[in-house]
Amino acid sequence: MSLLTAMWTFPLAAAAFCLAAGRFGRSTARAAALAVSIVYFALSLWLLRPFVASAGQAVLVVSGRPLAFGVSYLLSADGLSAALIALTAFLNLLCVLASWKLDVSAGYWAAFQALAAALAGVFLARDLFFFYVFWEATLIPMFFIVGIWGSDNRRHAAVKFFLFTFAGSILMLLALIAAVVAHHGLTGVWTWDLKALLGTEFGAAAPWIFLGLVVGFGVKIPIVPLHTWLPDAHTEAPAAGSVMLAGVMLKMGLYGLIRVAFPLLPGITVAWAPYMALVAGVGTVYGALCAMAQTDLKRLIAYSSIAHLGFCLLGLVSLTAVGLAGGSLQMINHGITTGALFFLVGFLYERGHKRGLSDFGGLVKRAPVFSFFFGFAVFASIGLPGLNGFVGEFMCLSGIAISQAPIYAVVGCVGVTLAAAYLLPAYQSVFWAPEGPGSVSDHVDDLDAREKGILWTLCALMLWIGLAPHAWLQVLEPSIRGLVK
Amino acid sequence: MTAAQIPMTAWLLFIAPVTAILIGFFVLRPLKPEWTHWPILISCAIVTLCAFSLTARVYSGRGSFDVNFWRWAAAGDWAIDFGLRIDGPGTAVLSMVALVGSLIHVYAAGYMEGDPGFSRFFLVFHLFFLAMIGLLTANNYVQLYLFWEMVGVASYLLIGFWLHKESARKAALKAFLTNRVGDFGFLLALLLILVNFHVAHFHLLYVVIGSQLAHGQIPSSLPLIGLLLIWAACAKSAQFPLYFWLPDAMEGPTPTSALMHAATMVTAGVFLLIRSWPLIAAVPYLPHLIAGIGAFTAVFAALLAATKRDLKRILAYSTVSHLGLMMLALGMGDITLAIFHLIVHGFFKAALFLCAGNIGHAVHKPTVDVDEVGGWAKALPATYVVFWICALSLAGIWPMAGFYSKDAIIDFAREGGGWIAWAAPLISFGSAFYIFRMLLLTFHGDRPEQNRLQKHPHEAGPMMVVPIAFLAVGAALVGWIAPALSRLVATGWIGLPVGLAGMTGVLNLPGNVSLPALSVRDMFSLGGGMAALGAASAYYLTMIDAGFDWRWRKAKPGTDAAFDADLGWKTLVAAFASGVAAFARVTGRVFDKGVWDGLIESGAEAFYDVSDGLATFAQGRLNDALWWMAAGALLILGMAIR
Amino acid sequence: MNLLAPQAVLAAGVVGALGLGLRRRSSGAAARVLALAAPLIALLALCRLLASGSTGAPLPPLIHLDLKGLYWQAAIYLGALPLAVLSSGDDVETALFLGATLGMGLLAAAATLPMLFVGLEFMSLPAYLLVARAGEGNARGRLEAAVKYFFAGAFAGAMFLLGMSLYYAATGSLAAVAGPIGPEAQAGLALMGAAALFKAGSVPLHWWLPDVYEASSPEVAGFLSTSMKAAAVLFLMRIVALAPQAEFASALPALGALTTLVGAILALRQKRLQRLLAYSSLAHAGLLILGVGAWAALGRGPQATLALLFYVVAYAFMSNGVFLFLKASGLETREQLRGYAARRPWLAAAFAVLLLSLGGIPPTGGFLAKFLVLWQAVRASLWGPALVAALAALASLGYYLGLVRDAYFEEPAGAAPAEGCKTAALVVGLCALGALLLGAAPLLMGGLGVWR
Amino acid sequence: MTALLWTITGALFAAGLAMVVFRRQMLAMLLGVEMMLAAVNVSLVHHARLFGDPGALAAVAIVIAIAAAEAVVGLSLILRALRAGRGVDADGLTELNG
Repeated sequence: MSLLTAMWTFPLAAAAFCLAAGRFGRSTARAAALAVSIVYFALSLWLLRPFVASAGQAVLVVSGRPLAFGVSYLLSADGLSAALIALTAFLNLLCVLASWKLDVSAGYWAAFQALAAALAGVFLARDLFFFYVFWEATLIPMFFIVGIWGSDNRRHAAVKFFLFTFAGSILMLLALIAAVVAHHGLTGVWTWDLKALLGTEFGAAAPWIFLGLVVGFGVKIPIVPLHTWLPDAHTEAPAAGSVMLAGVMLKMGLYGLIRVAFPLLPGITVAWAPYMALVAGVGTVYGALCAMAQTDLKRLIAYSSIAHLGFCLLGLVSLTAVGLAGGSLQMINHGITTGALFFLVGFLYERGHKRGLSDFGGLVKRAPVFSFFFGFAVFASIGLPGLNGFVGEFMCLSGIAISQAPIYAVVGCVGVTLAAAYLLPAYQSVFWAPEGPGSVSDHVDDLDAREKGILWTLCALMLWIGLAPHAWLQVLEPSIRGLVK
Repeated sequence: MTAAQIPMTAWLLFIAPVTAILIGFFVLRPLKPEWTHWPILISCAIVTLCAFSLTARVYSGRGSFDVNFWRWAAAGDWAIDFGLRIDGPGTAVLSMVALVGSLIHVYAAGYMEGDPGFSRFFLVFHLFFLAMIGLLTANNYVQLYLFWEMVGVASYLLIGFWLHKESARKAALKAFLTNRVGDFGFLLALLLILVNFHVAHFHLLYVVIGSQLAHGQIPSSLPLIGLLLIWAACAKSAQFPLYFWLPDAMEGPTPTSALMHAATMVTAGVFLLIRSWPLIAAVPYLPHLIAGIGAFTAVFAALLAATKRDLKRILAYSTVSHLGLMMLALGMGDITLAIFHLIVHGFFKAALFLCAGNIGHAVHKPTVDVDEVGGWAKALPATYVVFWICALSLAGIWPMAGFYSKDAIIDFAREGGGWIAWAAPLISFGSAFYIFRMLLLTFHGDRPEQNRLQKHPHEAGPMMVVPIAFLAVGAALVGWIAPALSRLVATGWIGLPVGLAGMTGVLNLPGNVSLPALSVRDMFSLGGGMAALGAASAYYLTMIDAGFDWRWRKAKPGTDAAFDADLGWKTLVAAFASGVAAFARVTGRVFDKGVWDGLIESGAEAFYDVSDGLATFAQGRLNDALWWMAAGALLILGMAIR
Repeated sequence: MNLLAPQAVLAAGVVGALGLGLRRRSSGAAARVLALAAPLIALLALCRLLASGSTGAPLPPLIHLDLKGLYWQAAIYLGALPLAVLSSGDDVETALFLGATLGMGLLAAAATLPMLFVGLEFMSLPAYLLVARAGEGNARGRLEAAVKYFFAGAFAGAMFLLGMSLYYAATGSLAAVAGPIGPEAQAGLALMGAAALFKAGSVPLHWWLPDVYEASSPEVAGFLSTSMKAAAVLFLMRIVALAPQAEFASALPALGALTTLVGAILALRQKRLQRLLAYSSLAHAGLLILGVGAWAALGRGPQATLALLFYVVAYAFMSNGVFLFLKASGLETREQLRGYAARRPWLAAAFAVLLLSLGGIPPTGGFLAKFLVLWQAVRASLWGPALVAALAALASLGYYLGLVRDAYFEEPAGAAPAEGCKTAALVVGLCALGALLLGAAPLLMGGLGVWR
Repeated sequence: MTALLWTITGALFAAGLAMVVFRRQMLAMLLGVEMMLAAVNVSLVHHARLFGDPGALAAVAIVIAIAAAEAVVGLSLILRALRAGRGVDADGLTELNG
């Protein structure tokens, strides 16, 4: 079995393994989950290795067996795929560590492994049928993660999340089918192979296909106004669930744009890029404004994701090398930064069982280390130069500034300015301000060694990417080179 | 010139602080927090020595360079390299920052002793120091922006250092957000520069723009870039209309106010404009705009400083005013003069702040009102003397350093003509007035209206006296470096060895930038006269008509309130901020949650309503079912034989 | 082997079961064996036939077995197996069950209209009685359902006959014709099509369906919703295929889309599980009808046929599985389902898999089925119906996920329900496994050779 | 002739249909069903003669047989309903709805 196949079959088997281990008790399942996620992370690094070594030039392909219906089992990895899988495996490992003290059944651990499997599949599949299958399959574990292990309003949030994203992806499916049918109409060949479909002249159907794809991917990103599932799902999911959701699953939408929508319909992409830039620009400001109005810490971070993903999209739709590379890097960055923030809010919730801004206060005294890490992540999220967030945002803005629609760079800059206006007051109110009435700060102890370890790794990455992004860009940049207009 | 040829002293500027911070954070903070300052003080010493060594090399004409050594990010044909630029303006300011900064570090070790946040203070303080060094040695806009933001964060953390105080938290937020608004301009300018010129390096930009100017064209984007950079500088250097964060920033510990919000950080805006001078000078009227902003701010802030009572607040407005003077000098095209005043101001203002710190320390309060003190000359003799020297320097009285820098600006402005010529003497008069008012109210006399603190003030220990004594010496004497400074600044700009992408060799700055030599000035001038007049007025209103300050406040509460609100500007800004917040609330809660999400959720609900509606058709009656079947069959029949 | 061997086996089974009734005392074991053995042997025989690849007309002109007929029989017998396994042992019920299955087999093999009618009635008449008889409890409801079913079915039969006579009068043929046909014949086709649509459960001919599926015992409901539906779809295809251009077929996509939407929406508010599943079955019927419409529009090509075949096969697993879950768990209302996952995790997991499959979520057979049908619809440029079907799929997820949510996310409320049938639980598990494997099987099997 | 017979067929079928749809007495409804089936035979027989097609006559026979079987099944169900105390009124059977 090739490495690429192993990238998605291994975690799937790992999920079964965790379930089986669950028969010997909850802690056995937990240990099993840790073991397999470590192995998986190692595997993902092994996958990433050639891309780092050759500065992203290498492409690993499993030239697949043709199956029925024009579908073939076709996997391929380039720098972007490998990096996103590494991010998945990395956050997966941290999620297991972060959930260490939860008293949960084996299903919890299995769900995370299954999620990793589906995500890896999405990032590897080069056959649109398999792409869609993996795409949808990610919903199932996340549905259970939110619905079973989430907080009070989890049931509603889980169903809403599933239905909302399904609504988008079924349109995407119809668009994919339309593309395949159109290709068949021209060539008489049924194929779902993305590479074979590239360059097809879709004619009058092209805008519709593109619209379907953009809506499907856009719900996932999410673009404003298709975003309203996100605050609910992120808020109600357990900490680790929010991390995977924000850290990796949102990236699927952007990845889909880069991998499928843009290459498939280059003409429409160019024609529509300014409108997508408008949507992205609005998203950065709108997400920030909404975040400013929140009183729930987790919800606030959820809205901040909308704003940040707006930057990514701005970069991508600029269709410039710097914008695309920056957008790709920002995908990784957002996974790390928002991952850290969600972990921290999760730790806070674990201790105080509350998430409101006014439920805490004065934590800097009670939990200085906690406060340090939170501040670090907040500044990374704000886009402080020297940390990772700035690199991505700056490159995205540079990209859009030299694109057809430079005006949205101004909008993006407004978004950058607003970022501080929602995160810092929240940070101050939780960590600096004295405790108010009904505060649960008394229950908040400082981070223990395990939690510190999780955050040290994340913060070290933030700093690393912030100061030396070039190495990372070298891995990512060849993947997007073909999209540059 | 290549990266390998960069002298060790330049590297040490970074290595020393980074090492000190790492040791402090990872080793001392957990184990021995009260020792955190030791590695940091050592680092200060190293940095100061290196800074002076570099300055000497640049002065000698051999040491300036501009070299890239680190590819930060690149994609396609877009690339940003980081490097070091050691040149005249940079090293001139750097030496001052290093020296004044180090002295304040020493002072802080005394001032902050026993504070529970001692270790945190020093780490952030030194982080700021590092950022400032980076800012002054950056060779391109992106790098400058990086350190520019870093000083902003350090400033945020230090203004809010006493977290338990609501005013401190608010001030920190205000400072950061205001600077963020300024950074909006910086970021946009940066993007515009990259879009239009494809480089962010100062020197390459100078060359590109210079060659375009040589052909008689002004790049069309240049005015906008210049405006945005000025906007950014207005936020960082606290110029109207974005000055209002600086007085509030005095909520931080006094060493912070001295180092960051008086001597160094706030001058970053001026420094940015110095770095951008070849861009700005190329556009007609932009220098005039800068001069206008500077002159207006200087007069405006001097007026406000005269009405404030909190010691640190008076000094803060004075800082705003003096930054306005630097802008004025710059706007008139004299870079050297701007740098000269920047340096002089760094000395006397840092010393004045630390004096205010000593006064507060004497009564264990972070800030003190002029209401609460009076006649303390005897209790705090050292502070008193230092204050006198620095006050004279600030007021621009011969032979203090302030005389040379400030008077030169005033005279220069007089020569320029226009309304600025009329504003200049006012500044002189105003600054002498407020500083002597402060001096006299604090150290002299005994006024019945004063709400004197019932404590016995005492002089601080040597850690807090020696540094200010050094600073006072500087405030008195640095005026005489003027000729040397002229040469230093000019040396660094012309004949610069560069090692940049696509360009190596020795370069001269393109023309159009005048670097007039500073001359030793006469002791009698209009500025000096006005300053003497201001000091005399202050003497009259505080010593002879002793209760004046209290009387007019009581008599005209409306005017007092207007001054308190900075003549309405603060009210306007607050209204803007709350407007944005209200808009956000409407967007986030009413629209997003209520209207839009509500609409979507009710879309889902609609399915359930339709479900109920359809269910009413299914009553379970057999005849109905058969009727529907007959109708359905007919329908299908109808479709088939259209 | 004779092409009619499966039908012969079933016929023998019917006779045997009736013979068992002649005995004084019956333990039920023999009937059980018969009920299981007959469909199983029929299926095995069919497999051999399929393997040999032979087609033809063993009894011309009445009977003709093409590949479609053979494969459809496989789907039909497969759908009947769960009921065969869970047979009550009553000899009359066994005879009725085998008789209905035989009727479907005959329907699949019929080459002329009278033969089709025979098959139709042969499967329907026992089914009415089966609904009324089989199962425990709620005899009143079953009787009511049977009466409704009967009248509606008889009505449909009459429509078929009227259509047949019209068609015959216009064309002079009781079988398929090659040339173009006039409006009278089109009207006849439309009426026969209406009868088939009734069997399949198309809106607005569907009123019997929820009542019947709700009141019958779960295993019978499963049988009706799978085998009977497969037979009805084939029936509809046969009628469309009578003429080169059947006008009424152009109405099928719209009707199918409407059906799937109505079914999905009506299921949303149901509190009783079996009625909910009945409406869900309606929603799936709609997709099948849409598929037949696409099949007709695409000139009845093999790829569209494959899509429909795969759908009915996958649905045989899914629908039988969920109905039998009710038998296995003894649950009746959604209220009782709350927190069920904690009580019987494995059964609940199987149920969840089946629900996700019904909802069309990859990687399940249900997804592949919906995907193939939608694909054909898009291929036939049926964009409106395809979009409506997508909307209906979304609505239907509302209750499929709602059921998963009830079972997994809610706290158990009230006393534990009575222990259900163990055999049924096993069958549910097998169905779930089947639904899961079918997600990949057609791909791995090269599209059954039809569509590489 | 064809038109006349179609009229008879149509009238009979329509009458049966009306009985099935509008009568609530289940026996009457059953009668209606049988009438519909019988009506079709009229047309079938006529056309079988017209085309000289014995196959159609066989079909008629089949229809008659099946109509009889249907009557048996229907009657037995109605009888059961009667015996179960649910009367012969179709409107009594509305337990299943919604």
